[in-house]
Amino acid sequence: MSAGTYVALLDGGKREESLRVERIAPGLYEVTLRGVTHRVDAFRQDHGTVSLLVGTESYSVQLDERGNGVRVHLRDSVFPVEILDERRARMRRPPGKLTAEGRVALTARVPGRVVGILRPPGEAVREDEGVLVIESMGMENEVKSPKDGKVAEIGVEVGQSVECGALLAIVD
Amino acid sequence: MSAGTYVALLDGGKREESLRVERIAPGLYEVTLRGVTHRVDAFRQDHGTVSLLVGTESYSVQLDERGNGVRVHLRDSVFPVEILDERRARMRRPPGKLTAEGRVALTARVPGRVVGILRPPGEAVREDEGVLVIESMGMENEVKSPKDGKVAEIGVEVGQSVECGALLAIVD
Amino acid sequence: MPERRPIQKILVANRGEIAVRILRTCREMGIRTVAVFSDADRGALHVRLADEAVHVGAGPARESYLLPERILAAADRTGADAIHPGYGFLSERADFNRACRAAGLTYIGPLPESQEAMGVKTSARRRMQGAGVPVVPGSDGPIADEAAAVAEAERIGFPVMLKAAAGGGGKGMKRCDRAADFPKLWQAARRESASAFGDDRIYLEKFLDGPRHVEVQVFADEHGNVVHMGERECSVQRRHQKIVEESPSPVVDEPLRAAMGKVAVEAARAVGYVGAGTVELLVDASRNFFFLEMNTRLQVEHPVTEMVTGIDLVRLQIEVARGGRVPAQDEIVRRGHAVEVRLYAEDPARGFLPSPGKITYLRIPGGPGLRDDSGIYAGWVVPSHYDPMLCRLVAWAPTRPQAIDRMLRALAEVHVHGIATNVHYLRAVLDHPAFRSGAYDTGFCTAFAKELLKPPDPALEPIALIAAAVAAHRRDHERAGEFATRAHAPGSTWASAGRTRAMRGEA
Amino acid sequence: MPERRPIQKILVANRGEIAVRILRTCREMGIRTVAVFSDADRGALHVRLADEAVHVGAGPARESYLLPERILAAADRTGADAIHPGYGFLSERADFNRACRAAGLTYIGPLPESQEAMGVKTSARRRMQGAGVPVVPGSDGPIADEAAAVAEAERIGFPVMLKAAAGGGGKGMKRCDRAADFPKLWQAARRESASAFGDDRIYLEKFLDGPRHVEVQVFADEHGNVVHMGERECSVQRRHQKIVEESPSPVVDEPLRAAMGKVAVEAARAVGYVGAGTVELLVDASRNFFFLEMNTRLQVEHPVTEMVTGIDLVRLQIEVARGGRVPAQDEIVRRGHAVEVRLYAEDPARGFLPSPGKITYLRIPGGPGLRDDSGIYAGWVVPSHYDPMLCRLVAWAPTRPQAIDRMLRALAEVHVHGIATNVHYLRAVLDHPAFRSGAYDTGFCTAFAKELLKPPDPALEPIALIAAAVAAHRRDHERAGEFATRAHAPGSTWASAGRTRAMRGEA
Repeated sequence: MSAGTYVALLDGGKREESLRVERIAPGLYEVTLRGVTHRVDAFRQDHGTVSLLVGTESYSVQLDERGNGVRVHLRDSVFPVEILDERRARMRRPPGKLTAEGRVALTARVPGRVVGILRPPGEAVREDEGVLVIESMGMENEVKSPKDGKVAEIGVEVGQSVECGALLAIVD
Repeated sequence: MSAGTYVALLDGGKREESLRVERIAPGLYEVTLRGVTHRVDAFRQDHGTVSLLVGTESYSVQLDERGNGVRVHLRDSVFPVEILDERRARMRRPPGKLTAEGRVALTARVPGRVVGILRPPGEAVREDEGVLVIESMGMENEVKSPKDGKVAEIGVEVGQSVECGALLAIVD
Repeated sequence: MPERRPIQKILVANRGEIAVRILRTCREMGIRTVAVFSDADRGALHVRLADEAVHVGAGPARESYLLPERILAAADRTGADAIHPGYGFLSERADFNRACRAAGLTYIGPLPESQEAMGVKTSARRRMQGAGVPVVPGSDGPIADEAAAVAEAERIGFPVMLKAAAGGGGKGMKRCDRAADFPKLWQAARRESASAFGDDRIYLEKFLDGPRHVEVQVFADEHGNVVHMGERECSVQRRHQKIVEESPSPVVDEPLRAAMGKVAVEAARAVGYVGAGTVELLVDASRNFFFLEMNTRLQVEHPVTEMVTGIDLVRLQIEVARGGRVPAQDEIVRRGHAVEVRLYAEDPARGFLPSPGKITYLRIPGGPGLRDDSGIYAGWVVPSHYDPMLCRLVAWAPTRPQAIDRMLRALAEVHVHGIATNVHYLRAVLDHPAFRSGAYDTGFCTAFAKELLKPPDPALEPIALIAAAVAAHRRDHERAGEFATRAHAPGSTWASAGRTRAMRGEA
Repeated sequence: MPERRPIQKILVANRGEIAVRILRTCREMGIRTVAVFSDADRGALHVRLADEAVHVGAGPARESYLLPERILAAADRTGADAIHPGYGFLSERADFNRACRAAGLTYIGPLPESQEAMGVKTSARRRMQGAGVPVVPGSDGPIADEAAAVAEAERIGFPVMLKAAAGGGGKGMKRCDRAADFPKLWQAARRESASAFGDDRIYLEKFLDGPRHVEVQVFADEHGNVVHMGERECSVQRRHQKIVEESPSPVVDEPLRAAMGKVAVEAARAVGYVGAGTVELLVDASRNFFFLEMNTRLQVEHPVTEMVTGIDLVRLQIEVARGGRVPAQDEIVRRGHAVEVRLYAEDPARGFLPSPGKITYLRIPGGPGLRDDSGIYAGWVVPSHYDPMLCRLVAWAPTRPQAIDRMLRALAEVHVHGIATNVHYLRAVLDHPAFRSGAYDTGFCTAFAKELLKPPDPALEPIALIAAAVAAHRRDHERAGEFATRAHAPGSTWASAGRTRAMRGEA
């Protein structure tokens, strides 16, 4: 009834797989991956959960969409995948290597309260050393520097509440 | 911050109560009913459930909206209420008495399958006597006539599946 | 325990909560599972909890779950080596049992001969009479036609019970008070029975006024060992459908338990029984008991026994099917009291009309001593084709009053939105003085019908009005757009407006 | 049982799952309840389950739950006649206990003097030494300043444990391997302790390598009766936070249980204890045990003991507070095995970062032998201010392997969407050979850190890709509008397209 070809990016774009999806009837698909065609019966059950029957095998899959990507939860595994349609896949630039170079912003990965500043501005810091301490849910978490360098700026004070994503410090 | 006066219709419109609602702050209200003003803290928790604190008393209330009315579930009680604002309350006609007179349509109150016709067209039927039998969830339910009369028409056949609300028969 | 039949993959020939119940034990035992489903059940919980699932037909049970050939084809396709029938559907069909064995599958249940001996309820009655156990007066066998049935009813004397020869669980069961009503009830009982069991044979039994319905769990292995696990009291019934069960029964003391257990074990022995079975008894006001029937399968209310004995009956079924042994009678130790309720999709306020449809929100409570066996989830569309049971809740406590109070507490926390349930009715049953006293019989629901359908509590009316008015005001307020400019929680219409209330979903 | 203090309304001075746990038993006993809540907890489950609720301050605990005067004002306003402190927060603060009593309230717990004797962990250690019970070497008392602390650490010899004198539950607890790390850990321990208990006093203990952490539940009444209820094994800890607990302990046999029980009862007697308490012991590889501390309150993991003994510890706390008696030692009968896991809002894949936020979908499984104690619901916003525990699940079965398999089954059914949880980590712990064998100690989580954080299973990758691709295709398909014209299920974007599939929410 309809069909499409998709490229799935894995491991942050380091690997890719091609899939052809053909819709046979409502909820029924034929999906070709690595040369094998699977008969798939897909049923969306509740908030983000899909029941998949691939042949007779039953899988309960949770699809957690985040931006362009989707995190696929399946039994004890989580697969971060990005799905592109053919056109977008062709236009895609090869993925660049992500490194911690130049000025790096340290942001709060969790909402909480700043309870300590371990490296004041101007101090040298080594990769993986803590710069600040955030308390969340009664536990302290160090915010670490991703590189060797110098603390250029601290954007918060001890005692201050911070939201997730808040700028905490800059390492040069 | 804002205020309104409402009329609550109870017992299908046989009784009414007037309420004045004043919004003091987000989620905080003063509600006056029967001459008493209650301080109310209202918090919507999940699908249709509201946590109400009236003074210090805590109530978990489920509001099930149906058309103009709302069914308020509270502990072991269910209160069917219709809430009108002042203007609509003034315009409202006095409620008429509902009786089963003239031609009456019998409809399916539950989805299921017709498994028996007890009174074929033309036969006389007394109030509360069964006209058809519907099976749903493995149990049989008689569809009864709300009045003395004659079966004018049967709109379904034995074995037929019916949805909730389907016209089954007309009693004259 | 010598395992003569290795069971590695079980097909569960059932749906809903009992399928879920069985799948859970299989998973705990490391046994692979196959679910079957109809069109109406593609989204059901049992499909997602199984390792494999096979479609077996259309929504109506007679076009799917009641078709032995479809079930066997699914087993063949998936390579299952055993079948668990659950209860209802094909669970008491000796022909299905036999077909499974013929196909080389292990049938988790008794031999077909035992099922036939007990399944034809009347031959079971004759055997019991032979063993000196009193039975309720009734017809000698299923009755062929309506005319013969009326005559038999006249002989026994009205009121009589019409019962499905293949049946159980209240399906196809009707009480008839006078000859004039007989034809209509006869037809209805046959239709219900055919629909539920694929068998429309009906027999008659004298209706006893106000007896208690008490049943004994038995378990037998193929090495000749038969034990009982005490009784379950099942007298709270509406339209012959059990609603509340408990163990121990308030009327059964240790000597009576031993006497009932002895009879139940004899009944099982008399038919060469293997596996889990239940001997149903009627107990009169003088605590005399009569054999009613033996159900050759697991019962809905089996968790009551599990909570009291600590034994997983499904695990034991599988172990016995593998060739294992049942525990010795003195190893079966009872502790405390368990009460079960059946949460149905039905609306007590509308004459208990079934209430299929979509569950829009669900919260089943937990806490100490509480067990939830449900086959539902938020978002599930309860089909109109099957039994309306949504969930079985069991409360355990050291004493009966504590178990009742625990269940009342739990039911007050149940949230099912989108469809109607009997939750308030269940609370009224448990809190009724006759239930609390323990002095109730199968006439309970009829005798107290009015009291069990309580009107709304007038003391709560002001709160209900306040809730409705505040909700109306909030809606007006929202319409007025005051919130529109400062709502910052995406998707929420109950946006918050200040730092300290940032996490409030204020109304 | 003579009831000398009638308790009719209990204020629960806590939040989250423990508040819910206590409220449930109160409701079962017919006792009215008062909840307290901070700004962050207006929508919490404990507020909706209580009869009354009072706001006590801002989100941070030190501005609400840790303020005795706010709690006492709430009790006064609502006319509560008793206080249940739960655990954490004010539960081990003798000053709060004393203030409750001064206000004429029944404090459900020991006398303040017992709390002081045990709360200052070091005086408790001295008493135990006096009674001939070996204790872990450490400082004689809380240490005033950092310089003295470093000196003491050098004397004891590294590695040492820094521990909150007022503490428990891993809060304010740090392991220090060398003097250079001391200042930083000292400050961190003091801050955490101040935040968690409102008390920043720290003491030192020798760090024992690879001991087991086993604790004994004791219960005492004011008539001089003290009993124990057996042990709980709590060696699976990460960052000194217990994750998995079980009873019985795989290393405790009947003689060792009796010896530990005797010591625990003596410890309770030595401080004139009344109510529920826990004596924590360290057990070395030769099964010698050392007194560690006594917690003068309920523990998070108390349901493990409840499942095995059948006793509701909260009910017994209330009965003892009323002047009742504890059962005799020989009336406390243990049955089977219980395993508890703590489901935390944290992301193991991101270094176990806390993961507060909105729970968009929730399904906690049920079934045989499973108990769910949670303080959450679908739609709840988990605050960042408090402990990250969402839910306590306990599995009971006749044997340890069955209890483990039951919990593994249950965890596979847990659905929490919207926030990250440690559910996969918990499964990895339970399924680890070292855990299954029972031969594990407090070094377990560190020793197997890598194995417990499993990479995705490559065998499942094709399925994950198929699921993602089908979802993408469905989205494209919807965008193309093909569904728009024939969707007939309002609100559903997964509309169905034929009669037989009318109830399918097809993808």
